[in-house]
Amino acid sequence: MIHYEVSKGVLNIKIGGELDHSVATTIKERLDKVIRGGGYEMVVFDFSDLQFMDSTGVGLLLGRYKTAKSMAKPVAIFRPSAPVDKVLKVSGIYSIMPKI
Amino acid sequence: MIHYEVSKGVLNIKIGGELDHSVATTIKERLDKVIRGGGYEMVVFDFSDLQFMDSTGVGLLLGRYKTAKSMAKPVAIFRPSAPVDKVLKVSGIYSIMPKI
Amino acid sequence: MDKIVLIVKALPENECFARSVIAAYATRLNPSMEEVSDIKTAVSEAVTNAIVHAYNNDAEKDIRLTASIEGNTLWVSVEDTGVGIPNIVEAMKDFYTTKPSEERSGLGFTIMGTFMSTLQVQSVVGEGTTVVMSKVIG
Amino acid sequence: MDKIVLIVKALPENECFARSVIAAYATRLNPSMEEVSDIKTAVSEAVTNAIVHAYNNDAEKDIRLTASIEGNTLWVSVEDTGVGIPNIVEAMKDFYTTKPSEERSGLGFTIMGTFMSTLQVQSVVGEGTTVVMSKVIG
Ligand SMILES: Nc1ncnc2c1ncn2[C@@H]1O[C@H](COP(=O)(O)OP(=O)(O)O)[C@@H](O)[C@H]1O
Ligand SMILES: Nc1ncnc2c1ncn2[C@@H]1O[C@H](COP(=O)(O)OP(=O)(O)O)[C@@H](O)[C@H]1O
Repeated sequence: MIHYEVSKGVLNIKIGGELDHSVATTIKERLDKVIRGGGYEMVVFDFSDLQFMDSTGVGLLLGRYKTAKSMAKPVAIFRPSAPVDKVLKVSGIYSIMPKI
Repeated sequence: MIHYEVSKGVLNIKIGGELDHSVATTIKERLDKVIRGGGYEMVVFDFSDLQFMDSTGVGLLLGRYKTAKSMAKPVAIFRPSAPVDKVLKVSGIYSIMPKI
Repeated sequence: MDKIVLIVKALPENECFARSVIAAYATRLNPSMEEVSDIKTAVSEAVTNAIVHAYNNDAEKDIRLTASIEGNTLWVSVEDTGVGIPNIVEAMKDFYTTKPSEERSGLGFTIMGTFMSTLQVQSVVGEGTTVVMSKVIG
Repeated sequence: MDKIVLIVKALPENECFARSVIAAYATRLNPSMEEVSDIKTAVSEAVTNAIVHAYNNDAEKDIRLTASIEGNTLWVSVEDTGVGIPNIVEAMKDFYTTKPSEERSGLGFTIMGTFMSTLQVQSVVGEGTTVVMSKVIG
Protein backbone atom coordinates (compact mmCIF):
# COMPACT_ATOMS: atom_id res chain seq x y z
CA MET A 1 0.00 0.00 0.00
CA ILE A 2 1.42 3.37 -1.02
CA HIS A 3 -0.24 6.78 -0.94
CA TYR A 4 1.07 10.36 -1.27
CA GLU A 5 -0.30 13.86 -0.99
CA VAL A 6 1.00 17.36 -0.41
CA SER A 7 -0.57 19.16 2.53
CA LYS A 8 0.65 22.39 4.19
CA GLY A 9 3.93 22.25 2.31
CA VAL A 10 4.65 18.64 3.33
CA LEU A 11 4.92 15.80 0.83
CA ASN A 12 3.45 12.94 2.82
CA ILE A 13 4.42 9.49 1.54
CA LYS A 14 2.55 6.74 3.34
CA ILE A 15 3.82 3.19 2.87
CA GLY A 16 1.78 0.47 4.56
CA GLY A 17 2.05 -3.31 4.79
CA GLU A 18 5.47 -4.88 4.36
CA LEU A 19 8.39 -3.10 2.71
CA ASP A 20 10.94 -5.53 1.32
CA HIS A 21 12.94 -6.04 -1.88
CA SER A 22 9.87 -7.32 -3.79
CA VAL A 23 8.05 -4.06 -3.04
CA ALA A 24 11.01 -1.65 -3.20
CA THR A 25 11.85 -2.46 -6.82
CA THR A 26 8.31 -1.62 -7.91
CA ILE A 27 7.87 1.73 -6.08
CA LYS A 28 11.34 3.32 -6.46
CA GLU A 29 10.74 5.20 -9.72
CA ARG A 30 7.24 6.26 -8.77
CA LEU A 31 8.55 7.86 -5.58
CA ASP A 32 11.39 9.65 -7.36
CA LYS A 33 8.92 11.11 -9.86
CA VAL A 34 6.77 12.49 -7.04
CA ILE A 35 9.78 13.89 -5.16
CA ARG A 36 11.18 15.49 -8.31
CA GLY A 37 7.73 16.98 -9.03
CA GLY A 38 8.28 19.57 -6.27
CA GLY A 39 5.57 21.78 -4.74
CA TYR A 40 6.51 21.04 -1.11
CA GLU A 41 9.05 22.09 1.51
CA MET A 42 9.67 18.75 3.23
CA VAL A 43 9.26 15.01 2.61
CA VAL A 44 7.72 12.87 5.37
CA PHE A 45 7.56 9.08 5.20
CA ASP A 46 4.51 8.03 7.18
CA PHE A 47 5.28 4.53 8.50
CA SER A 48 2.36 4.33 10.94
CA ASP A 49 0.85 1.44 8.94
CA LEU A 50 4.11 -0.25 7.99
CA GLN A 51 4.31 -3.62 9.75
CA PHE A 52 7.61 -4.83 8.37
CA MET A 53 10.77 -3.46 6.81
CA ASP A 54 14.23 -4.91 6.26
CA SER A 55 17.52 -3.38 5.08
CA THR A 56 16.19 -3.10 1.53
CA GLY A 57 13.84 -0.46 2.95
CA VAL A 58 16.85 1.42 4.31
CA GLY A 59 18.37 1.38 0.82
CA LEU A 60 15.08 2.70 -0.59
CA LEU A 61 15.02 5.53 1.96
CA LEU A 62 18.66 6.49 1.29
CA GLY A 63 17.92 6.58 -2.43
CA ARG A 64 14.92 8.87 -1.96
CA TYR A 65 16.95 10.97 0.49
CA LYS A 66 19.41 11.62 -2.33
CA THR A 67 16.61 12.64 -4.69
CA ALA A 68 15.15 15.01 -2.08
CA LYS A 69 18.61 16.41 -1.40
CA SER A 70 18.98 17.24 -5.09
CA MET A 71 15.81 19.32 -4.60
CA ALA A 72 17.32 20.76 -1.37
CA LYS A 73 14.44 19.40 0.72
CA PRO A 74 14.72 17.65 4.10
CA VAL A 75 13.25 14.21 4.84
CA ALA A 76 11.72 12.89 8.06
CA ILE A 77 10.10 9.67 9.25
CA PHE A 78 6.72 9.64 10.98
CA ARG A 79 5.57 7.05 13.50
CA PRO A 80 7.49 3.88 12.62
CA SER A 81 6.08 0.78 14.38
CA ALA A 82 8.40 -0.96 16.87
CA PRO A 83 9.87 -3.53 14.42
CA VAL A 84 10.46 -0.90 11.71
CA ASP A 85 11.94 1.51 14.27
CA LYS A 86 14.43 -1.17 15.33
CA VAL A 87 15.73 -1.60 11.77
CA LEU A 88 15.94 2.17 11.26
CA LYS A 89 17.85 2.61 14.54
CA VAL A 90 20.41 -0.07 13.69
CA SER A 91 20.90 1.53 10.27
CA GLY A 92 21.77 4.92 11.78
CA ILE A 93 19.46 6.60 9.27
CA TYR A 94 17.82 8.83 11.91
CA SER A 95 20.95 11.01 11.88
CA ILE A 96 20.03 12.22 8.40
CA MET A 97 16.23 11.87 8.46
CA PRO A 98 14.86 12.40 11.96
CA LYS A 99 11.93 10.56 13.47
CA ILE A 100 9.09 12.98 14.10
CA MET B 1 -10.91 -23.96 22.74
CA ILE B 2 -13.50 -26.21 24.38
CA HIS B 3 -16.28 -25.26 26.75
CA TYR B 4 -19.38 -27.11 28.05
CA GLU B 5 -22.41 -26.34 30.17
CA VAL B 6 -25.88 -27.74 30.76
CA SER B 7 -28.69 -25.27 30.24
CA LYS B 8 -32.45 -26.03 29.92
CA GLY B 9 -31.75 -29.74 29.63
CA VAL B 10 -29.22 -29.32 26.84
CA LEU B 11 -25.55 -30.29 27.20
CA ASN B 12 -23.87 -27.61 25.12
CA ILE B 13 -20.37 -28.52 23.93
CA LYS B 14 -18.67 -25.62 22.23
CA ILE B 15 -15.50 -26.38 20.27
CA GLY B 16 -13.72 -23.38 18.73
CA GLY B 17 -10.59 -22.91 16.67
CA GLU B 18 -9.39 -25.82 14.55
CA LEU B 19 -10.46 -29.41 15.15
CA ASP B 20 -7.95 -31.89 13.77
CA HIS B 21 -6.18 -35.05 14.90
CA SER B 22 -3.79 -33.12 17.18
CA VAL B 23 -6.77 -31.71 19.08
CA ALA B 24 -9.12 -34.71 18.88
CA THR B 25 -6.77 -37.05 20.72
CA THR B 26 -6.57 -34.65 23.67
CA ILE B 27 -10.31 -33.93 24.14
CA LYS B 28 -11.91 -37.33 23.45
CA GLU B 29 -11.88 -38.69 27.02
CA ARG B 30 -12.87 -35.36 28.54
CA LEU B 31 -15.94 -35.23 26.32
CA ASP B 32 -16.94 -38.82 27.09
CA LYS B 33 -16.74 -38.11 30.81
CA VAL B 34 -19.06 -35.13 30.47
CA ILE B 35 -21.51 -37.05 28.27
CA ARG B 36 -21.55 -40.03 30.66
CA GLY B 37 -22.12 -37.63 33.56
CA GLY B 38 -25.76 -37.21 32.51
CA GLY B 39 -28.10 -34.47 33.77
CA TYR B 40 -29.32 -33.43 30.30
CA GLU B 41 -31.80 -34.53 27.63
CA MET B 42 -29.82 -33.70 24.50
CA VAL B 43 -26.23 -33.06 23.38
CA VAL B 44 -25.54 -30.07 21.12
CA PHE B 45 -22.16 -29.42 19.52
CA ASP B 46 -21.85 -25.67 19.07
CA PHE B 47 -19.55 -25.15 16.08
CA SER B 48 -20.24 -21.44 15.64
CA ASP B 49 -16.59 -20.63 16.46
CA LEU B 50 -15.02 -23.63 14.74
CA GLN B 51 -12.99 -22.43 11.76
CA PHE B 52 -11.62 -25.75 10.59
CA MET B 53 -12.42 -29.45 10.82
CA ASP B 54 -11.27 -32.47 8.85
CA SER B 55 -12.39 -36.12 8.82
CA THR B 56 -10.76 -36.70 12.21
CA GLY B 57 -13.48 -34.43 13.56
CA VAL B 58 -16.10 -36.67 11.97
CA GLY B 59 -14.55 -39.64 13.79
CA LEU B 60 -14.64 -37.68 17.04
CA LEU B 61 -18.32 -36.84 16.54
CA LEU B 62 -19.23 -40.44 15.69
CA GLY B 63 -17.42 -41.62 18.84
CA ARG B 64 -19.30 -39.14 21.06
CA TYR B 65 -22.54 -40.06 19.25
CA LYS B 66 -22.02 -43.65 20.41
CA THR B 67 -21.43 -42.52 23.99
CA ALA B 68 -24.59 -40.37 23.94
CA LYS B 69 -26.52 -43.26 22.39
CA SER B 70 -25.48 -45.49 25.29
CA MET B 71 -27.20 -42.85 27.48
CA ALA B 72 -30.19 -42.84 25.05
CA LYS B 73 -29.69 -39.13 24.29
CA PRO B 74 -29.86 -37.47 20.87
CA VAL B 75 -27.06 -35.31 19.42
CA ALA B 76 -27.30 -32.24 17.19
CA ILE B 77 -24.93 -29.76 15.58
CA PHE B 78 -25.34 -26.01 15.98
CA ARG B 79 -24.20 -23.41 13.46
CA PRO B 80 -21.23 -24.97 11.66
CA SER B 81 -19.25 -22.45 9.60
CA ALA B 82 -19.22 -22.99 5.82
CA PRO B 83 -15.96 -25.02 5.67
CA VAL B 84 -16.99 -27.24 8.60
CA ASP B 85 -20.48 -27.68 7.15
CA LYS B 86 -18.95 -28.90 3.89
CA VAL B 87 -17.00 -31.65 5.64
CA LEU B 88 -20.04 -32.67 7.70
CA LYS B 89 -22.23 -32.81 4.58
CA VAL B 90 -19.79 -35.02 2.66
CA SER B 91 -19.55 -37.32 5.69
CA GLY B 92 -23.33 -37.89 5.76
CA ILE B 93 -23.31 -37.36 9.53
CA TYR B 94 -26.33 -35.04 9.46
CA SER B 95 -28.56 -38.10 8.99
CA ILE B 96 -27.84 -39.14 12.57
CA MET B 97 -27.10 -35.76 14.19
CA PRO B 98 -29.12 -33.01 12.56
CA LYS B 99 -27.93 -29.47 12.02
CA ILE B 100 -30.01 -27.09 14.12
CA MET C 1 8.06 -23.59 -12.82
CA ASP C 2 7.13 -22.20 -9.41
CA LYS C 3 7.40 -24.91 -6.77
CA ILE C 4 7.98 -25.26 -3.04
CA VAL C 5 9.10 -28.22 -0.98
CA LEU C 6 8.30 -28.52 2.72
CA ILE C 7 9.65 -31.32 4.87
CA VAL C 8 8.23 -31.72 8.38
CA LYS C 9 8.42 -34.30 11.14
CA ALA C 10 5.45 -36.59 11.81
CA LEU C 11 4.29 -34.43 14.71
CA PRO C 12 0.61 -33.60 15.32
CA GLU C 13 1.38 -29.82 15.35
CA ASN C 14 2.57 -30.18 11.76
CA GLU C 15 -0.99 -30.99 10.61
CA CYS C 16 -1.91 -27.35 11.15
CA PHE C 17 1.51 -26.05 10.14
CA ALA C 18 1.63 -27.93 6.83
CA ARG C 19 -1.91 -27.08 5.76
CA SER C 20 -1.30 -23.41 6.60
CA VAL C 21 1.93 -23.29 4.57
CA ILE C 22 0.31 -24.89 1.52
CA ALA C 23 -2.71 -22.58 1.86
CA ALA C 24 -0.39 -19.56 2.05
CA TYR C 25 1.39 -20.75 -1.07
CA ALA C 26 -1.93 -21.28 -2.87
CA THR C 27 -2.83 -17.60 -2.46
CA ARG C 28 -0.57 -16.97 -5.49
CA LEU C 29 -3.47 -18.25 -7.59
CA ASN C 30 -5.88 -15.80 -5.94
CA PRO C 31 -8.26 -18.56 -4.75
CA SER C 32 -11.64 -17.99 -3.12
CA MET C 33 -12.04 -18.57 0.61
CA GLU C 34 -13.82 -21.85 -0.15
CA GLU C 35 -11.00 -23.01 -2.40
CA VAL C 36 -8.43 -22.20 0.29
CA SER C 37 -10.33 -24.17 2.91
CA ASP C 38 -10.80 -27.10 0.51
CA ILE C 39 -7.03 -27.20 0.00
CA LYS C 40 -6.38 -26.92 3.73
CA THR C 41 -8.75 -29.78 4.48
CA ALA C 42 -7.31 -32.09 1.83
CA VAL C 43 -3.71 -31.40 2.93
CA SER C 44 -4.70 -31.97 6.55
CA GLU C 45 -6.14 -35.40 5.63
CA ALA C 46 -3.00 -36.49 3.80
CA VAL C 47 -0.61 -35.28 6.51
CA THR C 48 -2.71 -36.85 9.27
CA ASN C 49 -2.68 -40.16 7.38
CA ALA C 50 1.11 -40.04 7.16
CA ILE C 51 1.36 -39.45 10.91
CA VAL C 52 -1.31 -41.92 12.02
CA HIS C 53 -1.08 -44.70 9.44
CA ALA C 54 2.29 -44.51 7.68
CA TYR C 55 4.39 -43.77 10.76
CA ASN C 56 2.15 -44.76 13.67
CA ASN C 57 3.02 -41.46 15.40
CA ASP C 58 6.80 -41.84 15.19
CA ALA C 59 7.81 -38.15 15.38
CA GLU C 60 11.33 -38.83 14.06
CA LYS C 61 9.96 -39.58 10.59
CA ASP C 62 9.74 -37.09 7.74
CA ILE C 63 6.74 -36.06 5.66
CA ARG C 64 7.63 -34.37 2.39
CA LEU C 65 5.16 -31.99 0.80
CA THR C 66 5.57 -30.30 -2.54
CA ALA C 67 3.30 -27.70 -4.06
CA SER C 68 3.55 -26.20 -7.49
CA ILE C 69 1.55 -24.02 -9.82
CA GLU C 70 0.85 -24.83 -13.45
CA GLY C 71 -1.41 -22.31 -15.14
CA ASN C 72 -4.41 -22.00 -12.82
CA THR C 73 -3.86 -25.41 -11.23
CA LEU C 74 -2.32 -26.04 -7.82
CA TRP C 75 -0.54 -29.38 -7.49
CA VAL C 76 0.19 -30.81 -4.04
CA SER C 77 1.95 -34.03 -3.17
CA VAL C 78 2.32 -35.54 0.28
CA GLU C 79 4.92 -38.28 0.57
CA ASP C 80 5.89 -40.60 3.38
CA THR C 81 8.30 -43.51 3.67
CA GLY C 82 6.05 -45.44 6.03
CA VAL C 83 4.27 -48.79 6.02
CA GLY C 84 2.52 -48.37 2.67
CA ILE C 85 -0.98 -49.44 1.60
CA PRO C 86 -1.50 -53.07 0.50
CA ASN C 87 -4.77 -52.45 -1.36
CA ILE C 88 -5.25 -48.87 -2.54
CA VAL C 89 -8.68 -49.44 -4.10
CA GLU C 90 -10.02 -50.80 -0.83
CA ALA C 91 -8.29 -48.07 1.21
CA MET C 92 -9.93 -45.36 -0.86
CA LYS C 93 -13.47 -46.64 -0.26
CA ASP C 94 -15.79 -44.47 1.85
CA PHE C 95 -15.63 -45.41 5.55
CA TYR C 96 -12.83 -47.92 5.06
CA THR C 97 -10.30 -47.66 7.88
CA THR C 98 -7.72 -49.96 9.44
CA LYS C 99 -7.81 -48.00 12.70
CA PRO C 100 -11.43 -47.96 13.89
CA SER C 101 -10.10 -48.28 17.46
CA GLU C 102 -8.54 -44.82 17.08
CA GLU C 103 -11.88 -43.45 15.85
CA ARG C 104 -10.69 -42.90 12.31
CA SER C 105 -13.76 -42.25 10.16
CA GLY C 106 -12.44 -43.82 6.96
CA LEU C 107 -13.33 -40.61 5.12
CA GLY C 108 -9.87 -39.12 4.56
CA PHE C 109 -9.55 -40.18 0.93
CA THR C 110 -13.22 -39.41 0.33
CA ILE C 111 -12.63 -35.82 1.41
CA MET C 112 -9.40 -35.46 -0.56
CA GLY C 113 -11.22 -36.73 -3.65
CA THR C 114 -14.25 -34.50 -3.14
CA PHE C 115 -12.42 -31.31 -2.19
CA MET C 116 -9.72 -31.47 -4.85
CA SER C 117 -10.03 -31.71 -8.66
CA THR C 118 -7.85 -34.82 -8.95
CA LEU C 119 -6.46 -37.37 -6.49
CA GLN C 120 -3.89 -40.05 -7.18
CA VAL C 121 -2.35 -42.46 -4.66
CA GLN C 122 0.83 -44.47 -5.16
CA SER C 123 2.05 -46.87 -2.51
CA VAL C 124 4.50 -49.70 -2.01
CA VAL C 125 4.15 -51.81 1.13
CA GLY C 126 7.19 -51.24 3.34
CA GLU C 127 8.40 -48.32 1.26
CA GLY C 128 5.80 -45.62 1.58
CA THR C 129 2.93 -43.70 0.08
CA THR C 130 2.63 -40.66 -2.15
CA VAL C 131 -0.64 -38.77 -2.51
CA VAL C 132 -0.81 -36.37 -5.46
CA MET C 133 -3.70 -33.93 -5.63
CA SER C 134 -4.52 -31.03 -7.89
CA LYS C 135 -7.06 -28.26 -7.72
CA VAL C 136 -8.10 -26.00 -10.56
CA ILE C 137 -8.59 -22.51 -9.15
CA GLY C 138 -11.28 -20.15 -10.43
CA MET D 1 14.92 -33.32 16.91
CA ASP D 2 12.17 -31.10 15.53
CA LYS D 3 13.19 -29.65 12.19
CA ILE D 4 11.62 -28.33 9.01
CA VAL D 5 13.03 -27.86 5.54
CA LEU D 6 11.57 -25.37 3.08
CA ILE D 7 12.80 -25.08 -0.49
CA VAL D 8 11.59 -22.13 -2.55
CA LYS D 9 12.47 -20.58 -5.89
CA ALA D 10 14.46 -17.33 -6.02
CA LEU D 11 11.29 -15.28 -6.55
CA PRO D 12 10.69 -11.93 -4.80
CA GLU D 13 7.34 -13.17 -3.42
CA ASN D 14 9.27 -15.84 -1.52
CA GLU D 15 10.93 -13.21 0.66
CA CYS D 16 7.61 -12.70 2.44
CA PHE D 17 6.60 -16.36 2.15
CA ALA D 18 9.84 -17.75 3.61
CA ARG D 19 10.03 -15.32 6.54
CA SER D 20 6.37 -16.02 7.36
CA VAL D 21 6.88 -19.79 7.34
CA ILE D 22 9.95 -19.60 9.59
CA ALA D 23 8.12 -17.18 11.91
CA ALA D 24 5.14 -19.57 12.09
CA TYR D 25 7.51 -22.41 12.93
CA ALA D 26 9.23 -20.31 15.62
CA THR D 27 5.92 -19.90 17.50
CA ARG D 28 6.63 -23.39 18.93
CA LEU D 29 9.10 -21.68 21.27
CA ASN D 30 6.45 -19.19 22.38
CA PRO D 31 8.51 -16.14 21.37
CA SER D 32 7.60 -12.52 22.11
CA MET D 33 6.33 -10.31 19.29
CA GLU D 34 9.72 -8.63 19.15
CA GLU D 35 11.53 -11.97 18.86
CA VAL D 36 9.22 -13.03 16.02
CA SER D 37 9.85 -9.83 14.12
CA ASP D 38 13.63 -10.10 14.69
CA ILE D 39 13.53 -13.60 13.16
CA LYS D 40 11.38 -12.43 10.25
CA THR D 41 13.76 -9.58 9.50
CA ALA D 42 16.89 -11.73 9.63
CA VAL D 43 15.35 -14.42 7.40
CA SER D 44 14.17 -11.76 4.97
CA GLU D 45 17.76 -10.42 4.72
CA ALA D 46 19.24 -13.83 3.99
CA VAL D 47 16.59 -14.80 1.43
CA THR D 48 16.84 -11.43 -0.32
CA ASN D 49 20.63 -11.83 -0.53
CA ALA D 50 20.21 -15.25 -2.15
CA ILE D 51 17.82 -13.77 -4.74
CA VAL D 52 19.71 -10.54 -5.42
CA HIS D 53 23.36 -11.52 -4.98
CA ALA D 54 23.68 -15.30 -5.25
CA TYR D 55 21.28 -15.78 -8.16
CA ASN D 56 20.99 -12.30 -9.68
CA ASN D 57 17.18 -12.75 -9.79
CA ASP D 58 17.19 -16.07 -11.66
CA ALA D 59 13.80 -17.42 -10.54
CA GLU D 60 14.62 -20.98 -11.60
CA LYS D 61 17.12 -21.35 -8.75
CA ASP D 62 16.38 -22.90 -5.37
CA ILE D 63 16.86 -21.45 -1.90
CA ARG D 64 16.89 -24.04 0.85
CA LEU D 65 15.88 -23.02 4.36
CA THR D 66 16.00 -25.24 7.42
CA ALA D 67 14.75 -24.39 10.86
CA SER D 68 15.12 -26.48 13.97
CA ILE D 69 14.60 -26.20 17.69
CA GLU D 70 17.15 -27.20 20.30
CA GLY D 71 16.05 -26.42 23.83
CA ASN D 72 15.00 -22.77 23.75
CA THR D 73 17.10 -21.97 20.68
CA LEU D 74 15.83 -21.57 17.14
CA TRP D 75 18.34 -22.44 14.43
CA VAL D 76 17.80 -21.21 10.89
CA SER D 77 19.94 -21.82 7.85
CA VAL D 78 19.53 -20.26 4.42
CA GLU D 79 21.45 -21.95 1.66
CA ASP D 80 21.99 -21.10 -2.00
CA THR D 81 24.09 -22.58 -4.77
CA GLY D 82 24.86 -19.22 -6.33
CA VAL D 83 27.96 -17.16 -7.04
CA GLY D 84 29.44 -17.30 -3.54
CA ILE D 85 31.29 -14.62 -1.57
CA PRO D 86 35.03 -14.12 -2.25
CA ASN D 87 35.76 -12.26 1.02
CA ILE D 88 33.31 -12.96 3.81
CA VAL D 89 34.95 -10.65 6.36
CA GLU D 90 34.67 -7.72 3.96
CA ALA D 91 31.12 -8.68 2.94
CA MET D 92 29.97 -8.66 6.55
CA LYS D 93 31.18 -5.10 7.23
CA ASP D 94 28.54 -2.42 7.83
CA PHE D 95 27.51 -0.68 4.61
CA TYR D 96 29.61 -2.96 2.40
CA THR D 97 27.71 -3.84 -0.76
CA THR D 98 28.67 -4.97 -4.26
CA LYS D 99 25.37 -3.66 -5.66
CA PRO D 100 25.16 0.04 -4.75
CA SER D 101 23.53 0.63 -8.15
CA GLU D 102 20.55 -1.43 -6.98
CA GLU D 103 20.34 0.67 -3.81
CA ARG D 104 21.48 -2.14 -1.53
CA SER D 105 22.32 -0.60 1.83
CA GLY D 106 25.07 -3.04 2.78
CA LEU D 107 23.32 -3.63 6.10
CA GLY D 108 21.92 -7.12 5.54
CA PHE D 109 24.59 -8.96 7.53
CA THR D 110 24.63 -6.17 10.12
CA ILE D 111 20.94 -6.72 10.76
CA MET D 112 21.22 -10.52 10.80
CA GLY D 113 24.03 -10.23 13.35
CA THR D 114 22.20 -7.69 15.50
CA PHE D 115 18.76 -9.33 15.45
CA MET D 116 19.90 -12.92 15.99
CA SER D 117 22.00 -14.41 18.81
CA THR D 118 24.59 -15.96 16.48
CA LEU D 119 25.42 -15.60 12.78
CA GLN D 120 27.78 -17.74 10.76
CA VAL D 121 28.46 -17.49 7.02
CA GLN D 122 30.08 -20.16 4.87
CA SER D 123 30.72 -19.59 1.21
CA VAL D 124 32.65 -21.02 -1.71
CA VAL D 125 32.96 -18.91 -4.85
CA GLY D 126 31.06 -20.57 -7.69
CA GLU D 127 29.41 -23.08 -5.34
CA GLY D 128 27.22 -21.06 -3.04
CA THR D 129 26.62 -19.61 0.38
CA THR D 130 25.11 -20.89 3.62
CA VAL D 131 24.03 -18.52 6.37
CA VAL D 132 23.41 -20.16 9.75
CA MET D 133 21.71 -18.12 12.45
CA SER D 134 20.41 -18.93 15.89
CA LYS D 135 18.23 -17.09 18.32
CA VAL D 136 17.79 -17.89 21.98
CA ILE D 137 14.12 -17.34 22.86
CA GLY D 138 12.99 -15.98 26.20
N1 LIG E 1 -0.09 -42.59 4.21
C1 LIG E 1 -0.64 -43.80 4.49
N2 LIG E 1 0.17 -44.84 4.84
C2 LIG E 1 -0.36 -46.05 5.11
N3 LIG E 1 -1.69 -46.32 5.07
C3 LIG E 1 -2.53 -45.32 4.74
C4 LIG E 1 -2.05 -44.03 4.43
N4 LIG E 1 -3.12 -43.26 4.13
C5 LIG E 1 -4.20 -44.03 4.22
N5 LIG E 1 -3.87 -45.30 4.60
C6 LIG E 1 -4.78 -46.45 4.75
O1 LIG E 1 -5.98 -46.15 4.08
C7 LIG E 1 -7.08 -46.22 5.00
C8 LIG E 1 -8.14 -45.21 4.62
O2 LIG E 1 -7.64 -43.89 4.78
P1 LIG E 1 -8.64 -42.70 5.00
O3 LIG E 1 -9.69 -42.73 3.95
O4 LIG E 1 -7.86 -41.45 5.11
O5 LIG E 1 -9.36 -43.01 6.39
P2 LIG E 1 -8.83 -42.98 7.89
O6 LIG E 1 -7.59 -42.16 7.99
O7 LIG E 1 -9.96 -42.39 8.63
O8 LIG E 1 -8.56 -44.40 8.28
C9 LIG E 1 -6.46 -46.02 6.36
O9 LIG E 1 -7.23 -46.55 7.39
C10 LIG E 1 -5.11 -46.73 6.20
O10 LIG E 1 -5.25 -48.11 6.34
N1 LIG F 1 23.98 -15.22 -0.64
C1 LIG F 1 24.95 -14.44 -1.15
N2 LIG F 1 25.60 -14.80 -2.28
C2 LIG F 1 26.57 -14.02 -2.80
N3 LIG F 1 26.96 -12.85 -2.26
C3 LIG F 1 26.36 -12.43 -1.13
C4 LIG F 1 25.33 -13.18 -0.53
N4 LIG F 1 24.94 -12.54 0.58
C5 LIG F 1 25.68 -11.43 0.66
N5 LIG F 1 26.55 -11.34 -0.36
C6 LIG F 1 27.58 -10.30 -0.59
O1 LIG F 1 27.79 -9.61 0.62
C7 LIG F 1 27.50 -8.21 0.45
C8 LIG F 1 26.94 -7.63 1.71
O2 LIG F 1 25.67 -8.21 1.98
P1 LIG F 1 24.61 -7.42 2.89
O3 LIG F 1 25.29 -7.00 4.16
O4 LIG F 1 23.41 -8.25 3.04
O5 LIG F 1 24.31 -6.09 2.08
P2 LIG F 1 23.48 -5.85 0.73
O6 LIG F 1 22.57 -7.01 0.45
O7 LIG F 1 22.71 -4.61 1.02
O8 LIG F 1 24.49 -5.67 -0.37
C9 LIG F 1 26.59 -8.15 -0.75
O9 LIG F 1 26.64 -6.90 -1.39
C10 LIG F 1 27.14 -9.27 -1.62
O10 LIG F 1 28.29 -8.88 -2.32
